[in-house]
Amino acid sequence: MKETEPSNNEREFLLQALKDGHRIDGRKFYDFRTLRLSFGSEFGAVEVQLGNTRVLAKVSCEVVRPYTDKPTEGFVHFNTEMSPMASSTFEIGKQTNEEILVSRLIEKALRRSRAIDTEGLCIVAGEKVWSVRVDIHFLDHDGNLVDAACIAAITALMHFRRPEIVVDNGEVTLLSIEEANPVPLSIYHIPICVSFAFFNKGQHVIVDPTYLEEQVKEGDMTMTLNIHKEVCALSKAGGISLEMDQILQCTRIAVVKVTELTEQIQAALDADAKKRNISRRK
Amino acid sequence: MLISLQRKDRASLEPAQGSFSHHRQHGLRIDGRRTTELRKIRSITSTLSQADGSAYLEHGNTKILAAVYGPREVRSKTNIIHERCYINVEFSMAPFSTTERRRRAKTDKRMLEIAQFVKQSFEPVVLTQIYPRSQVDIYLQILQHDGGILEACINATTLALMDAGVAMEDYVCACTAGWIDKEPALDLNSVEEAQDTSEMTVALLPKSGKIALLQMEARLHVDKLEEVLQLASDGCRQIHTVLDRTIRDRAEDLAHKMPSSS
Amino acid sequence: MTSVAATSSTFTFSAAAFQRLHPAEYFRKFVSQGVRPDGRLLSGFRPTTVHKSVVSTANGSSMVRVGGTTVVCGIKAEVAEPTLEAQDKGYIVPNVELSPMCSSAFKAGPPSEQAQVVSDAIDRILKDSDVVDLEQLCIEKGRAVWALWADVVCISYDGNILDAALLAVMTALTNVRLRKPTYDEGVVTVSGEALTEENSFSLTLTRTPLSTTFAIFDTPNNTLLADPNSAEENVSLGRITVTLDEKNQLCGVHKVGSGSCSPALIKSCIERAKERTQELRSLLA
Amino acid sequence: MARLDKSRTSSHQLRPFFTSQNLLNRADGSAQFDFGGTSVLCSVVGPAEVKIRDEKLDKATLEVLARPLVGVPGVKDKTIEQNIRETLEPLVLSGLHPRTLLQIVVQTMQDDGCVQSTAFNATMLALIDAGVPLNSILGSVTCMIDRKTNQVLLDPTREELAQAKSTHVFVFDNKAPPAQSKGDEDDVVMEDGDRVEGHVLFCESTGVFTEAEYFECYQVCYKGVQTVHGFLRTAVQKKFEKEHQQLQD
Amino acid sequence: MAPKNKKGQADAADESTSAPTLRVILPGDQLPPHEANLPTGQDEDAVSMMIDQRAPPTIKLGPGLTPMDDDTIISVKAGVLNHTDIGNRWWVESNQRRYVAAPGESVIGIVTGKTGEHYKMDIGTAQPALLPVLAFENATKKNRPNFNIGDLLYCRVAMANKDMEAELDCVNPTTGKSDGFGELKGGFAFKVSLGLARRLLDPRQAVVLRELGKHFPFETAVGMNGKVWINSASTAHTILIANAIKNSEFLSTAQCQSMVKKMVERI
Repeated sequence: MKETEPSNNEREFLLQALKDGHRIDGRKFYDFRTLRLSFGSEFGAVEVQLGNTRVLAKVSCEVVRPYTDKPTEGFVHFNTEMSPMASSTFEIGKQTNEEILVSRLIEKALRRSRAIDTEGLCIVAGEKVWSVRVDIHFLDHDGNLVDAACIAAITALMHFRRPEIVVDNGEVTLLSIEEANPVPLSIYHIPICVSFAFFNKGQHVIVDPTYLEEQVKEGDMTMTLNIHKEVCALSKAGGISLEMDQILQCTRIAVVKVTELTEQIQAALDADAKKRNISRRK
Repeated sequence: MLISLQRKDRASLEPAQGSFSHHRQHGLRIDGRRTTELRKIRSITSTLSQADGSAYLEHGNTKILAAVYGPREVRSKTNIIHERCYINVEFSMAPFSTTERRRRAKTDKRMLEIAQFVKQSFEPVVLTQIYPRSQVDIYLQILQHDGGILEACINATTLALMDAGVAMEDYVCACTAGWIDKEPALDLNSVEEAQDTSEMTVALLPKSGKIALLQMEARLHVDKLEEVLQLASDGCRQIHTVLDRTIRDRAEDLAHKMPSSS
Repeated sequence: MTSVAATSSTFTFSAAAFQRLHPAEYFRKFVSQGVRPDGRLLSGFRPTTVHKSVVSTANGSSMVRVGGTTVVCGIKAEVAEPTLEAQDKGYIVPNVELSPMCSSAFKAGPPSEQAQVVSDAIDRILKDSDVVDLEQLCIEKGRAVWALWADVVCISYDGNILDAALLAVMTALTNVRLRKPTYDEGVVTVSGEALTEENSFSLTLTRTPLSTTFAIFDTPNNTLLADPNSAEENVSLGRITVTLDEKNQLCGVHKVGSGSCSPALIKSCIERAKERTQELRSLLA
Repeated sequence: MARLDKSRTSSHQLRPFFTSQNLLNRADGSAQFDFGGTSVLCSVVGPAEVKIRDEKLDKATLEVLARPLVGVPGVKDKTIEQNIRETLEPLVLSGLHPRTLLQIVVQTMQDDGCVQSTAFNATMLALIDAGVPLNSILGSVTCMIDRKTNQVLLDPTREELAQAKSTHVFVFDNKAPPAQSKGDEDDVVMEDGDRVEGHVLFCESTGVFTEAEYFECYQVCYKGVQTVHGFLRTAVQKKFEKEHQQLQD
Repeated sequence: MAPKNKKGQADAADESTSAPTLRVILPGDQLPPHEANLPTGQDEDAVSMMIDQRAPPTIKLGPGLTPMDDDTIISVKAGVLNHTDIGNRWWVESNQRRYVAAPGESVIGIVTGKTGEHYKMDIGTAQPALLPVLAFENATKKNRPNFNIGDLLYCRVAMANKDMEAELDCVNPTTGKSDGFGELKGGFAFKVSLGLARRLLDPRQAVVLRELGKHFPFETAVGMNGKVWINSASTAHTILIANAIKNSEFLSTAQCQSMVKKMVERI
C-alpha cells in the first residue's frame, strides 16, 4: 500500500516547533523514547519497545558444516524481512530501500564489527560448527527501526543460551537443559545504534526520530558505537550535506546515548537473570 | 559417490585471498605508497556511444564503467514524480572482477545498498526539479575489483552525469581512508580492506566543503575519527582536481573540434 | 441439461450462459435435483485408475487418474547427510507441482499457495501417521542416509488434487527399489549394476493412508459433493477430507471453509470414506 | 493421570490465557493471545486500498500472512494462512466492503505448542478490535492423544506434543445451531451413550486415531472452546468498560 | 446479557436514571426480542430466542445490528448496546480506527491530488474521497478555491456508498454557506480512534477539552474520521493539547483532570 504523506500543517508545525525548541511528543532533542525490554520464557527472545516502535528478536541455533576455507568459524545470520504488520507499506517478497539499509546496517554493526566470537562457535574443526540465527521481526513502525532492531538483536544474543554439547570421537551429542546448563555466546562488545535526523537546513539535530519526524526530515545519520567509545559503523547517505563539525558533534552525543542505553540493557538482562534464578530454585 | 556438502553460495564483495599480511616496510604500504598517497587515477568520458553520458575510471586497479541515460521519459508509471525527476541506479559486478569467479544474485543486499547510496548521494546534487516527470538512469559496472568500490562508483557517476549534460550543483567526489596499524591511511586497496581494518568512505561536495555521504565499517576509536575524516576529505579534494581535469580536457577537446565560428 | 430448463421457466438465456454468469445458482439447480452437471450423483466418485512403475529413471513411480485430474509421481533417491537430531533416519520430501500446463488457474513462477498446501498435507500424513519407518533409509549412522524426493507433477487439473496426489505418492512408495549401498571411510558406493533381488531392497510401509475429499456446497443442510471437480471446487465454500489406513484407522480429518457443520455430517463423511478407500485399495493391490 | 506439564493437574485443563488488544499503533486493529507459553500477535488493516489484480467486485479481499518465529515463511505457514483465511471467509461480512483489502498478519511470538489455535484466537480478537463486521465469533483449542496412555490432553505443550500419536485442532463459533436443524439428528452418539454436539467451523486432525477417539477429542475441544469464548467476551467487555469510564462518572 | 432478563421492568426503568451498566455485545449475539419490545410491554415470561410473532413492534436498527433470515437480530460488531425509546432505536456503539464514510459526517481530509473537476482527498477510507472544486461557498467556474497537495480541509461527507468513492463538500447545499467548512490553516493535526473522536464531539463526554479550555484558549476541529486539528497561540501549547487528548482515551474523568493539571504544571 502507498505511504500517506503528512499534511502541510503537520510538516510546518513540526519544523516551527523545532525552531521553538520543542518536539511533538514533548521530548528534548537528544532524548531517546522510553525503552522497554521484555524477555520471553525461552532464552534468546526479546521484545523491544522504543516508544511506539516494536521489534521482536529471536535467536536460535543449529549445527552445520563450516566452509572449507574457514573450518573453525561458526555462522551468525540475521533475518530482517519486514512484514506488513509493522506498516502496510511493506510488502512480502518486495524489498524496500528501508529494508536493505536496515539489514545492511545490522550486518555492519554486529557482524563486521566482530561483536560475536564466531571462532567460539566451532565444535569440530572442519566438521561441525554452530550456526546462530537472529530473526528480527518488525511489529510496529513508529520510526527509527534501525536503533530498535540493533538493540533487540544484541540483547537477544546476550540473552541466548545454546545447548551444551558433548563431543566423543567426532560424535556430537546435544544435552538437554536438564542434563547440563546451556551456554551463553561469547560476545566481545555491545554495539548500539544511535540515529539522528536533521531539519531546517541542518540547524536542528534530533536523536531517535519518530515516524512523522522521519517523514519530514531533510537527512539522517546512524552511528553505531560501543561503550569503549569505538565507532563500529557509521552511515550517512544523501539528504542534506553536513559540515565535518556537525558529524563530530553527533559523535559526542552518541557516546553519551550509547552509555545510557548499554546500562539499560545490562540492567534489564540482570533483572531477568535474577528472576530466572528465583524461579529455578522454586 | 562422494559426499561433500559444502556451501559454495557465499556472497562477499571482498575479493578472496590468502592470509598475507600488509606489513609495511620502511613506512611504506604493501603497494609501496605512503600513508597519505592516493592510488593512480585515470579517467575518460564519453567512452560509450549508445549512452547519453558515460565514463571509464581506473582507481588503482579498480576499474569501472558508468553509463547515464536521460533525462528521458519515465519507464514505469509508478515512478513518475510530478515535481522532479526519478533517479534510477543499477549496480553490477562482472563475474570476473574478483580473484574468485562469482556470480551475484540481483537481490544481493550489498549490491543493492551500493546502488542506493549512489542514488541518495546524487539526488540532492542533481537539479532534479528542472526535469519534472522524467527519469535518469545510471548504470554502473565494476570490471576489476581492487577495493574502494563505492568511491569509484560515485566518482564515475559524477563524470558520466556531467558528460550527459545533466544539471548539477557541484561535483560529488568520494575517497576512502582507514586506520592501518597505528596510522591513518588514505585510499585503501582490497588487501588493506580485507583485513579487519576500519574503513571510511566520504563523498564531499568540493564547493561547499560539506559531506554528502559518509560510510564506515569495522571498529575505530572515536578520538581517531576526526583524523581519518580529515584525511578522507583531503583525498576527495585531490580527486576533485583529477575529475575536473578530465571534464575540462574533454570540453576543450570538443571546443577544438568545433568549426571555428568567428 | 434439459432438466434444468424444465425446472425454471423464467430465464431466457441458454444453460451455458447461465452457467457462466451465475455458476453457483446454476449448480444449485442441479443439486436440488440430486445430480451434478457431469452426470454424477452427489455421492458419486469419478472413474479412477492407477498405473505403477511408469517412469524407469525413478526409483519408484506411479500415474493416477481421477476423472480429469492426472498426476505422475516419481520418487528419486539421493545419498545425503542426516540431521544431528535424527542421525539414523533418512527423509522423504514430497513436492507437488501445479504448473500452468495443467490448468489456466495456475501461473508460472514460484509454487502457488495451493501447491504448497497440498505438499504440506502429504508431508504431514507421511510424518505424523508413521507411513515409513525412516530407519530403513539409514546407510551409516550419523554419516549417510537416503533422501527420497517424491515429486508429484500434475499433468491435467480438474479438482481434488490431494486425493490424487496422495494416492500417487503411496503407489510410488510401494514400488520403490533402492540399491544396497556400501559405506567406507566417508565414501558411499552405489553399484551401477542391474537391479536384482540381492543388490536392492524395497520399502516396508507401516500403513498406506488414502484420502477422500468432499466439497461442502452451501445449502441449509450443507450438501456434500464427493470427489469435487474443478468447477465444483470453485462454487463450494468448504471441504472435508478424511484420510484412512487399511485398518480403517483415521490418519486425518480436515474440515475447512464454509459455515459450521454438525458432528453427524463428519460422521457420514467418515463412513463414505471407508467405502471409497476400500475400492481404491483394490486398485493398489 | 499426571501430565508432563507439571503446572496442570487435569488432562482437560487449559493453560492460563492472556490477551491484549489495540497494542499496535500503525495497524487498524491488533491483538495478542497467549495460551501459557505460546503467544501470537495479530494485526489487521482494512478495509483498505486493494491491488487491482486482487480486487473483487462484490466483496472485500481477505489476505492472511503467517510469520514464523524462526526462519522464513515456509509451506507450514502457507497451510496456516489458508486455514485461517478459508475459516474466516464465511464469518466476515465482506460484502459490506466491496473492492477493498482486509489484510491480516499473524506473527508467532513464542511457541510452546498449539500455535494454530492461538493464531485463530488472536486473529478473532484483532478483527474485533479493528471493528470488522462479523456474523459470529470463533474460538479454537487443540488437543492430542498420548501415544503411551491413550489419554486425551487438552491444550498440550510442545513437550507433550512430542509424545502425541495424534493432534486435533478445532474451531467453533458462538452461533446457536440453525433453527431448522433438529439437534438430535446432528449429534453423534458414542458407544458409551455420550452425545457429541456442537457445530464445527474448522478441524484439522493428524496422526493415527480411531473414530471414537476423534469424537472424544471433538467433545473435549467443544467444551474447551466454550471457555475460550467466555474469555474473549470478558476481554472485550473490559476494554469497552475502560473506554466508557468518562460516561460512567 | 442473560442476568438482566430476570429483573422486572421496574428495574430496567431504574437503570436508565442511575449510571447504566455497560451492555457489551459481541458479533453473533442476538438482540433479545423481548427487549426490543420494551415500550409495548411484553410479558416477561416470553423470553425466547424467537421474535414474538403476535405483535411485531417497529424497531429501528442502527450501526452494528443486522436482521437475519430467520427474523432474529444479531450484532455484527463488538461494542456497547444502546437504545433510545424515541423511535425504538437500537445500535451498537463500537470503536475502531479505520474510517468508513457515512453521509452527513464531518471529516478532516488531506488533499492528495487534483483533476479539473475534483480534489482527491485522503480521509482515511479505503479509496480516496472526491471533493468537487465547486462545492465551496461562492465558488464558480471562474472563481474557484485553489488548494495545494498536502493542505488540510474540514469537509462533510455528501454521499457515501460502499461501491463508490465517497463524495465530500465544503458548503451547505441548501444555504450555499460554508457552515465553518473549508481549509484549516496552520495548527497541527493528528489521528485518534474513531471512538475518541466521537466522544470529543459530544459535549457531555469531552472532559479533556473542557479541562484544557480552562488553561488556555485554542481552536479545534474534530473529524469523525479520527483526525483532530488543533491551533493555539504557541507551539508548546498545541503540543500539550495534542498529547493530552491522545492520553485521555482510557482515563476516567478524575484521572483526566489530574493528567491535564500535571501536564500544564510542567510547562
